[in-house]
Amino acid sequence: MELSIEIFILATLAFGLMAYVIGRLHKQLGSIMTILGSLTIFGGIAYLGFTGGLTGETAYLTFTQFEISEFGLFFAIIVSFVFAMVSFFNPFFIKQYKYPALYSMLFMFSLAGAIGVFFSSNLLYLFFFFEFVVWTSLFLIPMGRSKKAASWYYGFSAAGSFMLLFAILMIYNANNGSFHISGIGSVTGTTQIIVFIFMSGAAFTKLGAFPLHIWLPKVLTNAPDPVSAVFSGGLEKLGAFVALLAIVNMGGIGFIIPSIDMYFGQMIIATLGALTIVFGTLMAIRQDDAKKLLAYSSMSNGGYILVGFSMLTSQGVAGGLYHIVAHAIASTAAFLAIAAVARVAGTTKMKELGGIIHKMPVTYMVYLIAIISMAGIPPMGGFISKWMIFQAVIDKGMIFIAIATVFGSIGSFLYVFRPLAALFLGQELPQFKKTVKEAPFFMLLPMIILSLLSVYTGVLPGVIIDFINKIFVDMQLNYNIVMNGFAIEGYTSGIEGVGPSLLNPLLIACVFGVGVFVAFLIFIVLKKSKKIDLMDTYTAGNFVYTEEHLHYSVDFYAPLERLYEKYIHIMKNFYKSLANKVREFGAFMKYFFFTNKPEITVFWIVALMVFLLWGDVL
Amino acid sequence: MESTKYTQPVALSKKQVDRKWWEIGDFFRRNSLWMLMYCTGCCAIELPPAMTSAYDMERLGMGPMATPRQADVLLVTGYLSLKTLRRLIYTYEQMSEPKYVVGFGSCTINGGIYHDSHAVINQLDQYIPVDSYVAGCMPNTEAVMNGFVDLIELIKNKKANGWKNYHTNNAWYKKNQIDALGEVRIKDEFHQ
Amino acid sequence: MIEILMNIGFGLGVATFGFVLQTAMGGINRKIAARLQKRRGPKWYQEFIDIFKLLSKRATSHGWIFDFGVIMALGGIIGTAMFMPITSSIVAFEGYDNFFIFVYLIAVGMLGMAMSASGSGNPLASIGVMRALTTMLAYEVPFMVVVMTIIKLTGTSSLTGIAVAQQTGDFNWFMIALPLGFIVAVMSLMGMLGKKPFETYIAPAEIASGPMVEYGGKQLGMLFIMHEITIFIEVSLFVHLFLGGAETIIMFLIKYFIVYAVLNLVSNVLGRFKIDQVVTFFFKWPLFFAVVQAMIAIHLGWVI
Amino acid sequence: MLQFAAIILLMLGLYGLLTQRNVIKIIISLNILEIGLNLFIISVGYFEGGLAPIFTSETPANPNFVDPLPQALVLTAIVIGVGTTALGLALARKIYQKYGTLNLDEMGEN
Amino acid sequence: MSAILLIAVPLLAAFISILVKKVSPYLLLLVSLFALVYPFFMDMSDVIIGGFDSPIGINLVVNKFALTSLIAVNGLFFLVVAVNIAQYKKLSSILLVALAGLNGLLLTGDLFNLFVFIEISGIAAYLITTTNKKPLQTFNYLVAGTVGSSLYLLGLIILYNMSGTLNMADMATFVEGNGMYTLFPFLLMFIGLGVEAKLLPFNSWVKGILGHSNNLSGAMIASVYATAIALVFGKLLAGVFQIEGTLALIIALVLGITILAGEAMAYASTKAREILLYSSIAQAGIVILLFTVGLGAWATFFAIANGVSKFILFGVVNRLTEEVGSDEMDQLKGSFVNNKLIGVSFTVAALSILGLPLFFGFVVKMNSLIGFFEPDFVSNLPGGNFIFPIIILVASVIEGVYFVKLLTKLWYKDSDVKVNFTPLFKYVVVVLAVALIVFGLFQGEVEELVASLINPGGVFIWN
Repeated sequence: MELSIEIFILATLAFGLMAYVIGRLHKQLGSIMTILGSLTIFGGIAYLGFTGGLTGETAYLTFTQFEISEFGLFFAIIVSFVFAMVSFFNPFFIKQYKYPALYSMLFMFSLAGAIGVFFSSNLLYLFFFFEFVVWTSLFLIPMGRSKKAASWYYGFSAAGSFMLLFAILMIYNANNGSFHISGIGSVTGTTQIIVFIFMSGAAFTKLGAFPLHIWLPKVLTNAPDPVSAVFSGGLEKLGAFVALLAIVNMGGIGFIIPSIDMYFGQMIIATLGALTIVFGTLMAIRQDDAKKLLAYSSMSNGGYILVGFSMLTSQGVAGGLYHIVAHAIASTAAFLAIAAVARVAGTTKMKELGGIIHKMPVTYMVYLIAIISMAGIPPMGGFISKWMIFQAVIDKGMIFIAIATVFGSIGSFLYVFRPLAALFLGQELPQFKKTVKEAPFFMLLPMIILSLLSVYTGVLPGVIIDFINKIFVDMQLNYNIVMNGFAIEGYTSGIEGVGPSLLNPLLIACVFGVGVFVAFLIFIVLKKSKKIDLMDTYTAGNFVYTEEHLHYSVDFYAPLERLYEKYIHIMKNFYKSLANKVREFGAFMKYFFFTNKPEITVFWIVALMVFLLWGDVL
Repeated sequence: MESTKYTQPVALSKKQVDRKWWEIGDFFRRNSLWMLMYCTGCCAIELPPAMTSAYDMERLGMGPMATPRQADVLLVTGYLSLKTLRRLIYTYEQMSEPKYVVGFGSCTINGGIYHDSHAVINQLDQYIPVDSYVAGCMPNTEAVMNGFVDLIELIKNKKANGWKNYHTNNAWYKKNQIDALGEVRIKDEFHQ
Repeated sequence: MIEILMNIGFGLGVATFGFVLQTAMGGINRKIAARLQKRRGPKWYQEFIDIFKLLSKRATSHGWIFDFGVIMALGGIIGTAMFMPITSSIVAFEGYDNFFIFVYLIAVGMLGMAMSASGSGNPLASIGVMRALTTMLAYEVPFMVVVMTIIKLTGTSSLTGIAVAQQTGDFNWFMIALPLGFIVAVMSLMGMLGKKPFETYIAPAEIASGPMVEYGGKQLGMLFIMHEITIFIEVSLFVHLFLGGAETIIMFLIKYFIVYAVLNLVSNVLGRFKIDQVVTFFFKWPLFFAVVQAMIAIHLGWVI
Repeated sequence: MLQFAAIILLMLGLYGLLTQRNVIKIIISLNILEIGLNLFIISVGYFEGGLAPIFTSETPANPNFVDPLPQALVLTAIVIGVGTTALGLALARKIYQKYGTLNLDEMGEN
Repeated sequence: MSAILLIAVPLLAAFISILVKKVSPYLLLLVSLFALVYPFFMDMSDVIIGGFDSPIGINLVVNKFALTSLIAVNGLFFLVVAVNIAQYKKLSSILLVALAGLNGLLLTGDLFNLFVFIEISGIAAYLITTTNKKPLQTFNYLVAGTVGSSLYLLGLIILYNMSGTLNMADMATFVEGNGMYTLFPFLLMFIGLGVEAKLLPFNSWVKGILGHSNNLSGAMIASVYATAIALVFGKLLAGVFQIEGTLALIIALVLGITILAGEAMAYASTKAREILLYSSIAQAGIVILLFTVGLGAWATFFAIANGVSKFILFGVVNRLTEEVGSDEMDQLKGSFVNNKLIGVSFTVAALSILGLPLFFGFVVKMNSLIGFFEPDFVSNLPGGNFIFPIIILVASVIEGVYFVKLLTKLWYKDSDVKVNFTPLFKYVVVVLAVALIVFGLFQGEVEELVASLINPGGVFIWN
């Protein structure tokens, strides 16, 4: 059956308004509306998307045109899925907010905006929805811990979206007055370079990549828990979408560097992406707050996506797209797990938490599967995307980018393990023995679904690879990922007689399963071991009775943190000093022009007259 | 001379099968005795010569291990003050079964030269089961190696079951420990 | 379907072969080290005895995560070993022995051990795990750069492919072809195996054997098995990458023994680094040489 | 000649506004400015030997009148000048009531 | 039914209201309502005054542009008056004079007549600001205003001396030819009007007036007067002025600095009213920029949208300051918690000024920016086509940051202060907020409205 995408956008807005109205009467019902809304939207888009039932014609929103493109559908499904999964958490967190009804409404509005961005073919109205997402999500942030985060967020997103607007207007000027999305490809010469710079600037801000990343940790830490999950899983993908348009759709920018046959523009993006990975990893390793750590991890994964896209080879771009899927699922699951812990334990600071696993085992398993995927370890999705990005980087022979990606993937293992060890494992602190209990079923449901999906994307990549191939065809890129049987054909070198390197995730999972089964057999056959309490540990003969003394969670990676302790505030201070410069300029102008003496105005009038006459008469 | 004719093996009972496994286990346990590096007194100085090239404890399969969980044999080398005894009992209970204890020097046998001191316990055997002793006040290295070989022999003949005794007559051991120390797991030792 | 089962059976055979080979090698090398110190040293099969003794002992467990971690660790490593090609012809899964699988599946083993060590509730174990991960971060980066050069040169990332490339004369052994890379790889291998200079994470003196603090009988035994198979994977990985793999098993065994013995001898003579030194050591000279080697090999094309 | 006088008066008024600190003096210099301006407006329409633009019995056939329009404009300009001066003086009284002084520097708050 | 009634009736009412004090507020309400409704059905012909045809006599130009600006200004005037009449009964005669002045401004086609109406509305403005009880600031405003209008007169007379005509259309044709000579008089006229239009070097009076504004003077100066002056100044800039050479450089500098400095000053201030006044300086700079560059049609609607938003913002902030006593942001925090309706409309107005989607501000800002990027667009200001959009975008980023800071302070902090708004004010503000949203949504209709202001060649019809 046929349905226009415009119906979905209007439906989301309608759900938002309904959620507001019902929310005013009864908080919980309002947030349940968000669940229903986002589920129906996700279901509709996914079902119609796959059966080709989505159409683009507009009956009500006549000022814009929509176009169902494969990559738009790809992003829309992911983002609406993330929204749907996170909305399950709304009813449990709604009590903490100052304006619960407004929260539910804005939650749905930002989903509507995101869908609008992905499908609109008119660039100006792509910007319309882009800005709409910015201000609707803006008012969600202050409902969390701090209010300052909102102004940081708006400062950077406004800078990003206005860069995008400037690029769009440059395209409008170059294509003499057409806003169509295909106009991006047909821009040439210096305007192409300007458009490329400004669009990737917008992508960098939205993704939270290196030079413009300051807002990401501030916002994701201080926003309410479900909102930070939505931000890192869903709204960051807007940045990836713009990055896809800017880096891949516009093709190579600038001259080609012969030794690594890459375009100069793409080379810069790749280096900045690599810097994002390294900076994100280094900062994440030393964080004590679990949410801030996950914020930096989504920043570093954004760097992976950028590196993947800027390779401009089938492996690289497919790796980037696959990483978007894997990262969206994994980081949403991780954020939701931390949210479940924060709801019960009250804080996400690792210093104050410990041994949550004994009371929340399912949340632990969800978090474990999420970090396996984030660290890029085989049975999960993250491994396949990182494998593809590695293949692409090696194929291009870019050494420093390879160093950064390797450092990033091993580093991600380090920092994702830190909450696992400090927050979940270790001694069970007494104050949490009574208060902490397993999350209710409706919170576990989305988390379990996300984990199963993470495993599914890791073991059977077939569906997503076909979708990516369809995207390549739809964007007229001559890339293709070959799948023979269950294996992905990786990097095919020019040397004859050497077959492509194969990766069969299903086989890896089976072999991993067989290995675990053998180990389990060894474990079962031998004598059953005696269960003893956690406190009964080897303490070199000393008698220790307080759990805090036996729980190692403060300054987890002390030797690493000591290395770069002095340099962590460079970027933040840079932006703070920028803001202060603007304030000083304002204060100076105020002091200079706005004294209460009438002669200031007269003085300036005389000065301007003299200035004009200087050339001609005097 | 039994007949060498092939006879149908009789089905062994569950207990016998376990016995068989335990014997095989004994073979491994006696050939790889890991000692806990826990030097309480002056006899510990005898251990390095036992490890180095002259006597080489390693050829018996013995090597130092860091924690009680991993170790099999606890070498009590020298006198035992009350404070050390508490640590010793706490560590002994943390070791994984089957575990063995070797008492070094006369101090563990009858208190040695400190037999009349108030701070030292005289007979180690009353507090934790000891499997083999090595006599001498600072026993010679041959004596130490001999002690180890005796322990291996004991395991071979299934006599080294001190750890079983600890379980069976635990009450007796506990009573002795309480008499000597007041209580083993003290709460706040340093601020008494 | 049967063919897959056959392969898996073959893989298990490879894994056990690896375990047996490495345990024997371990025993022999302990004997060589002892002989160097003019003492008789343990029986060559001492490692087997140690492991089986541990498996026969009655252990203590700190909860389900403590056991599940050990099982996952051993399972992950057995899974990795099943992919390992012994010689360029004897390999369980034809064509699927991709280099990245080994690097990342070892990470699964590391994760399993780390999880159960942290789950044991002992702070020494957590510190040990932290040190293990930071050391891994350190030695992995230069090694990957060198391997990247190899993959870029040979054009394939499958181990048998690289071995065949060295055997059939396209390149001579990368040990010779990429001298700097070889030195860096040796250093990284010592880090991987946890040999003496980089043994900070299982330092018996400082942190009471690090992650293995709380492990008793069968858990410790299983971890020892895992440790042996990990060494087998890493050394045979090194052999395939740098020493041109092997046509016959005997060649493989000889090369394997030489590499492991040399490493053992080197490590017996060295003291132990402090953790700060380990973290920064690999980012100084090894990374510099690895990058220089990569530049020379890829961009300038000078391969001996 | 008249135009130069007007411009000098204008400059004088501007100078007064720039330098004076006393409210009344500012109002006076404002007036000087306006007078200068009005004179300038008049001088625009004047030329040597021009007749006053009034039709009387003995005005010649095609009389070269002085341009009447600026003179009309000046009327309104003067009236407006008066209006603003009146308001300025009323404010000056209010300022004196509030601050007790007419000197801008002594009034303190900016 | 000619347009002259729009000036005559308020003046008449002003004199009557002086005679009969009691009835003056109701008279004021009646006349301002008349002024709002009348333009809808007055005939569209130009009005000749005093029988002399256009080049000689004074005429009132009535076209689409004049009509839109009249409706907008009178509408805002009526709202301001309706909301504040109860509090400021005794000012009704002055307000009537102001109304007459403003209508005269928008209608007149003669330059000297424009000077007269500037002075009339100016004096009315000085009198309105006396309600702030700050005589020194009003005095500054008076001095600046008078100097400005005298310079405007000086420039006008020099032009008259050259061209011989005072009529705008006639002047425009004269100036076409010899633009080189008219630089100095145009500068003088630019300065004259610049003082009123709050451009940077000349607006030192704004801080005193709007900084201590009350309900009436804040709304009146910031929204009604600002819109009227912007539209008139725009009409002159678009039609009469010929901008090139050093004059173009000066105007470019003045406008650029006004926009950026306005936003920076707003970012640097902590008082709510100060933020809004500096933001309105920046907005005025943008409107004048759009007029000078020739995008007159969208500039008109930009001014109107800004006027409406400023009405809401200043109205709400002044009411809060009146209740709380000081307009420091920290004192005002959390004041929307217990009056949500006012809060929502304040937020809508603020977001509309920022140019965020769904609001009228977005439609206006986007189309003005698009104007800059039209393929055949040539900007007569130095610095090429793209320097000014960049300035506008950078300015709106800074603007966004301080508005968000203000909004989060007002919404998300909890405070005990209980402020109650009069139901009429609440009703007016909500209606305006809804208008902003409605105009924002129905872009099609807005585009038709704008199309009526442009002749087929795309040139803005100003007379």
